[in-house]
Amino acid sequence: MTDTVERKSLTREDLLDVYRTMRTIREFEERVHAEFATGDIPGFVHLYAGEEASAAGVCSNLDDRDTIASTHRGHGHCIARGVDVAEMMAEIYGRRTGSCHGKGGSMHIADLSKGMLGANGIVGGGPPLICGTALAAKIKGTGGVSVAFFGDGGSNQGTTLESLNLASVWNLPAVFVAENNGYAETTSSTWSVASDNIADRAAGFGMPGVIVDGFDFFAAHEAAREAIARAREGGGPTLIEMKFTRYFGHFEGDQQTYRAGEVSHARAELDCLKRFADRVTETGELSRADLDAVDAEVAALIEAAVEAAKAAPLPTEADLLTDVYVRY
Amino acid sequence: MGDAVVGVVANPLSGRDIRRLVTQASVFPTAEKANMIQRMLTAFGAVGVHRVLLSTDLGGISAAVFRAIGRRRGQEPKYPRWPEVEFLDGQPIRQTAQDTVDAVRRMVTAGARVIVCLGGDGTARVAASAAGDVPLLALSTGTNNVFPAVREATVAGLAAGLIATGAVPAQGADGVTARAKLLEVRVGDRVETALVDVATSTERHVGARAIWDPATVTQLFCAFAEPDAIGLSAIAGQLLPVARHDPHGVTMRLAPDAARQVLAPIAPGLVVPVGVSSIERLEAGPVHHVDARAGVIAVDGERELAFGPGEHPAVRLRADGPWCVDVAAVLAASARLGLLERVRNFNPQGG
Amino acid sequence: MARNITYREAINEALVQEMERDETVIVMGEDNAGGAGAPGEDDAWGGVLGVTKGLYHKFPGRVLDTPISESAFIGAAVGAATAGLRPVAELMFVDFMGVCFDQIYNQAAKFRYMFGGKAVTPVVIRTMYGAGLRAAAQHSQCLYPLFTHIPGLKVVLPATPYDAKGLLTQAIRDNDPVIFFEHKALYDMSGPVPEESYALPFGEANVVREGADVTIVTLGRMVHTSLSAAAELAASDGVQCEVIDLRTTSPLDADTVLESVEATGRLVVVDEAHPRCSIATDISALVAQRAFGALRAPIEMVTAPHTPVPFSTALEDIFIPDAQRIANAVKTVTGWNP
Amino acid sequence: MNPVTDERIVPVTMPKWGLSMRLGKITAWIVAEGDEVKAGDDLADIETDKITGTLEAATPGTVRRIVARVGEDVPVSGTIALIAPVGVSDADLDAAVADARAVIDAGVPEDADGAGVPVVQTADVRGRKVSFAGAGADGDVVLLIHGFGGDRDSWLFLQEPLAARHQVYALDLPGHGTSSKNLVAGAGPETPAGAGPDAPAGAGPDAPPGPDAPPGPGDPAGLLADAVVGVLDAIPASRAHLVGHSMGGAVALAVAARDPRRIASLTLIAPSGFGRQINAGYLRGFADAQTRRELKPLVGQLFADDKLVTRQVVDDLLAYKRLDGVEAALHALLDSLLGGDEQRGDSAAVLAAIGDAMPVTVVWGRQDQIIPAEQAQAVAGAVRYVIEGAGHMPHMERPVEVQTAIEDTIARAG
Repeated sequence: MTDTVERKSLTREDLLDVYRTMRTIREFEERVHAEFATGDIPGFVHLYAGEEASAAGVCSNLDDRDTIASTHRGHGHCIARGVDVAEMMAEIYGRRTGSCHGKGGSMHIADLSKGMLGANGIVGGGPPLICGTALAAKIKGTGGVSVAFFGDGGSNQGTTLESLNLASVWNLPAVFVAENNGYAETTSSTWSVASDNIADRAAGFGMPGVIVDGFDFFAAHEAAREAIARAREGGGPTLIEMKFTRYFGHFEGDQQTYRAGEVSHARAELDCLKRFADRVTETGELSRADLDAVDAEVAALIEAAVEAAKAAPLPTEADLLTDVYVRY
Repeated sequence: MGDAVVGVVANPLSGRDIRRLVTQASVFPTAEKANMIQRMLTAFGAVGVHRVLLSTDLGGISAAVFRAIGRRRGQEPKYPRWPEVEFLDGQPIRQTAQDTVDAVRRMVTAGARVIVCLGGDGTARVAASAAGDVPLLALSTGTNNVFPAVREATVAGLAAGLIATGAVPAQGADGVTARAKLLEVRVGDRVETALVDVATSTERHVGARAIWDPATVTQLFCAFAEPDAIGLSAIAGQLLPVARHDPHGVTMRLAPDAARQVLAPIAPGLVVPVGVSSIERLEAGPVHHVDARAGVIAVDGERELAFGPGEHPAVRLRADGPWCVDVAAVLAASARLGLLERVRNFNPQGG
Repeated sequence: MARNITYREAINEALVQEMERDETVIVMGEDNAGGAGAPGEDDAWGGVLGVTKGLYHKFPGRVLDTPISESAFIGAAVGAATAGLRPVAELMFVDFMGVCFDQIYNQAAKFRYMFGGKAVTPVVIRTMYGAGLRAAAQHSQCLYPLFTHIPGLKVVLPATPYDAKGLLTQAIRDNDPVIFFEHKALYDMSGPVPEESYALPFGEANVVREGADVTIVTLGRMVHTSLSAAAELAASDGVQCEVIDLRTTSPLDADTVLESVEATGRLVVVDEAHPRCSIATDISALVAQRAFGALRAPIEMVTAPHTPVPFSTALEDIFIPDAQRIANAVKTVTGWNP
Repeated sequence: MNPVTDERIVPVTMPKWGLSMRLGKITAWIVAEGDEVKAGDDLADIETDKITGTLEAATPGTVRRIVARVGEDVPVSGTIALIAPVGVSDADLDAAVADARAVIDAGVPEDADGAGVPVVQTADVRGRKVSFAGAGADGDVVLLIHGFGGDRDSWLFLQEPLAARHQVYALDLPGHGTSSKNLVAGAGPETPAGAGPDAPAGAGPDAPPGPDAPPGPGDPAGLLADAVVGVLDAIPASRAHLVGHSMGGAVALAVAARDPRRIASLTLIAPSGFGRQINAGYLRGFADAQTRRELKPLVGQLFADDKLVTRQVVDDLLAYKRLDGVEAALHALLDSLLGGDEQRGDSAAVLAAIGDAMPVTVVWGRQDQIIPAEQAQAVAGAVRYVIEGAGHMPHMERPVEVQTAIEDTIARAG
């Protein structure tokens, strides 16, 4: 193992940032869940709650040179990449002040200036794109790494499998993060993923594949740290499978009659925020008061985001025709 | 229904941890785990095992065996006889080590006379903790494997079957089963066991579990240390080898800048110099407190227990580890007894 | 200075000049060099019909062979475009869009709009189209209407070597995703092309022949078939056809079409694609809606039939619109007597 | 096939208007069979792929036969009509028509670009490529200098006729035609912005100017004069007659001022710099125009009769304007030509400095909409021709009269 890329350990500030990220995602999603039920939020909304450790664990290893591509369940990745939360909320409400001026919605929040190549309404849409951003980083010599998040459903798409192959053939600085939350819509991954473990497919593409407890921030962070360092050093792509479950349905409104009781078990026993808080307070790295302060800060942030979103103007008819092309 | 019962537990997650990424460790495919069980079923059937209790999993191993049984249904004459297979379902599967514990407990309760365990050191350790006095036959399908044997499953299946049917008595004088040693770690009221080694690490979190950076290891306790081992026990194996059947173990303090350095394969694909500041025999019985104030305890190469100031983890070598089947000894006994000899027209149904 | 080179050479020259001019331009596609990983030459083909020949050695590291994985590498070109490169990806035959269309129409085309104007995706997808090489149903189609339908894409179909170079140059410099259609039967066509770089703007139709009697609107290879028909008609019947090469179907130069029909009062649309939901129907609808008062005869369309492209020489020759069918259509509109 | 034996039959042939012309098409016959014509009478309107022009009668007589039909492509020098006295028999005429038809029907021979077509040459002027083409083997050297946005093809009606008695060269000024487009000081050959890492050291825009550094960015006109001198050196010509149009007239003056002994005569056609007034809207519009729709009405302003502007003329100009570097070059020149909406240069002062070192002629189209013909009065000491029925491009609209002016000027130089 080479050591040309520094594996720095997490400082107190890092841990606070990580907790803030995961708490912000959780609060954001719980709030969207509640607001959706009131009927104020249009369209399809897919919530990330339960999976926070993956977004935070991976993105806490990234910097300005790096790019991620996300999924339809993309709020967590956006927040972990630093996309403005108020603009995200406004976008979900379809407001002109939203990240995409109300033209994208929940499934298309993006901020290329933050290395966030977009949530994506197409399952398996992201992996080919990050092959491209990784290629650009490689050709331009920026040292940037690109990360594709996709789900167990996306893992079965030809686009994803082709991208794993291409990334290996071109030896791209890429990391493929399979977020296996157990269900593609209603369909169990134990049924739909023939290799059962998504990570097992990595061997077929000549890259390492590892399974990580997706509820454990430290496990996710460490695996991502190694994979990203390897990619930065020119070692090529890695496939990481995060195993966990989502706390909400496929989309808001899903009655989830296909599920058993795993959510209450996960919330009670496995929850990433709870585990993280327990761990860092046990080790004394952070105090309960530190965490409470972050909780309060995040609650205020989300409250303000919702209030601002509700009060924000809607796009106008003139906005309908703009930004189709740079120039036409 | 007879009482020649074998339990088979297979860990679907073994062989997939971060060492695939950091040390190019091998991948053990799910399909091969399922194939191993099928080869064992043939061996079990050949020596007259009545019933097999098989753990269920979400990784696809039990599902593959189930499909194989389905394909045979109605076409049995074309295939070698398999025992009846009972799938231990009905319990929630958590995709954690607890699944292995639950399965082994059910096998013991259901009267298994031998338990075959497919996995690595970690799987064997967890299975052993639940097996009580039922002999264990650990087969390697993992990464960092010292404890389980790398054996053809058919041969292992014959050995397990001969024990289960009583054709080779488990407690006979031939040494076909023997007690392994055990390392016990206590941190407050938390207890973990290890079959090979216990290490203290300066890492603060369990994280991705595996240990691959020797600089983080400060203290090492080994139940045995073979010179040809892979993993942390290989460090001791080159300096003060201890056999599985020796009554004692070995303990060391490590420091990267120690004068004494040994080149050791501490993980697959990782041969590194390790500084050893002290090494001594570890006798069974006495309690050793670890030096570090805070850190993580790794058992059999996996970080399991984090501890903080005031917790003072304690390690003890015990002689009363799990009973383990010695495949070579079983089949040697079988040879002496002529158990696999047959006359023509032998009817296996009459056995 | 202008000298005669082929359509293939014109495309190659545009690639060379743009790659020299801008180091962010890269080229990728199946066999674009040819021979990656193989024991022989490593610029063996230069594309399946030799269009990218010679680039590999001229621009080390910027001409990438790809696995046969259109989704992955077309998507990679799109992704790379968002990250500061100007990739020119080759989709060998447009018929293969079926295995990568998502990356084009759901990703590249929509980024800018979906992301509220925050994305720029300067990707060019070069692709071969058209019948005439006995390549049968899955290697001969004219699928540009499908791309033209998608907001966010620009669709370009050069008919001559001059246009090929200038339009490809513009496509590479353009900041929007461009689908660049190359007719495989035109690659050996020769014509005058300046040695210097130049960019032809999109959305400007080319009046390739002026005439007062009938407007023929066409594109791609059919420009030449239409010109043949127009020359024959002028000689035999004295009918003067104005032939308009659309050059780009998105953006569309509606004004040139409408101005011409306003003058001639008669329209024949000639399109090698199938007749339904096509450029032919689109132009017909445009004129019917916006120049109805000028029309002195019903609009005629000359297209391929609503069948897959056949293989046999005997069938493909009648599948492709020819000058005789165009001339007949022109005679129909000139002879119209209400 | 009988050769035409009756020498009284004078064929009217398809003219060759420019080096690249191979075919012409009669768009209208102005005369009919039986009409009497005198020299200079209009015979027919002829369209080439470059321009539409009117063919004038060279000899008087009766138009006995019209050979070429309207709309028909006729090879250059193919017979399109026969002029003959009444005495020539119908049979002889029919035989001549048959011969002529055979030529027309045969079309353009494959090797039409054969001998006699001048080879294009290039001169290297301070690292820039300057293209020029010559015709004619004997006589004085005449160098034709086009104007703003033009190229050597603008002399298509003049170069060959003049070449009958002179060595006639036409160049493409830097920024025009096929010459280098880069007018930026210090840069050698075109080095694109953002050139790749493979660009040779010193060739980039950052390279310091050498001892022979060309004029700075504020003096692109000086660079044009350099190009003319460079072409004279490359021909090589120790003495030459210069013919300059519009901006090219000012360039010719500048060259003459640098070395009056080398320039035998000056013919200035609608030269710039002899007054303040100019059609700045045209100049800016031409430099800015991006589409045919924008360009066509502007180009029409160049001519007294804007119907001369064919689609091909506009397309060729657009093709030129779209070459990399042209837009920048035109704007650089524009800045040197215009101050506000007025002309910046002072050609009268340059001319005064030259004094009477050489004969000077000025030619202007009466209907010039770019630079008013009145400015001809400011060309002190010059012989003046103001041509009716011509705009800013008399050498295209009235080439015969311009040719006469040039020949007279050359003759005055002795």
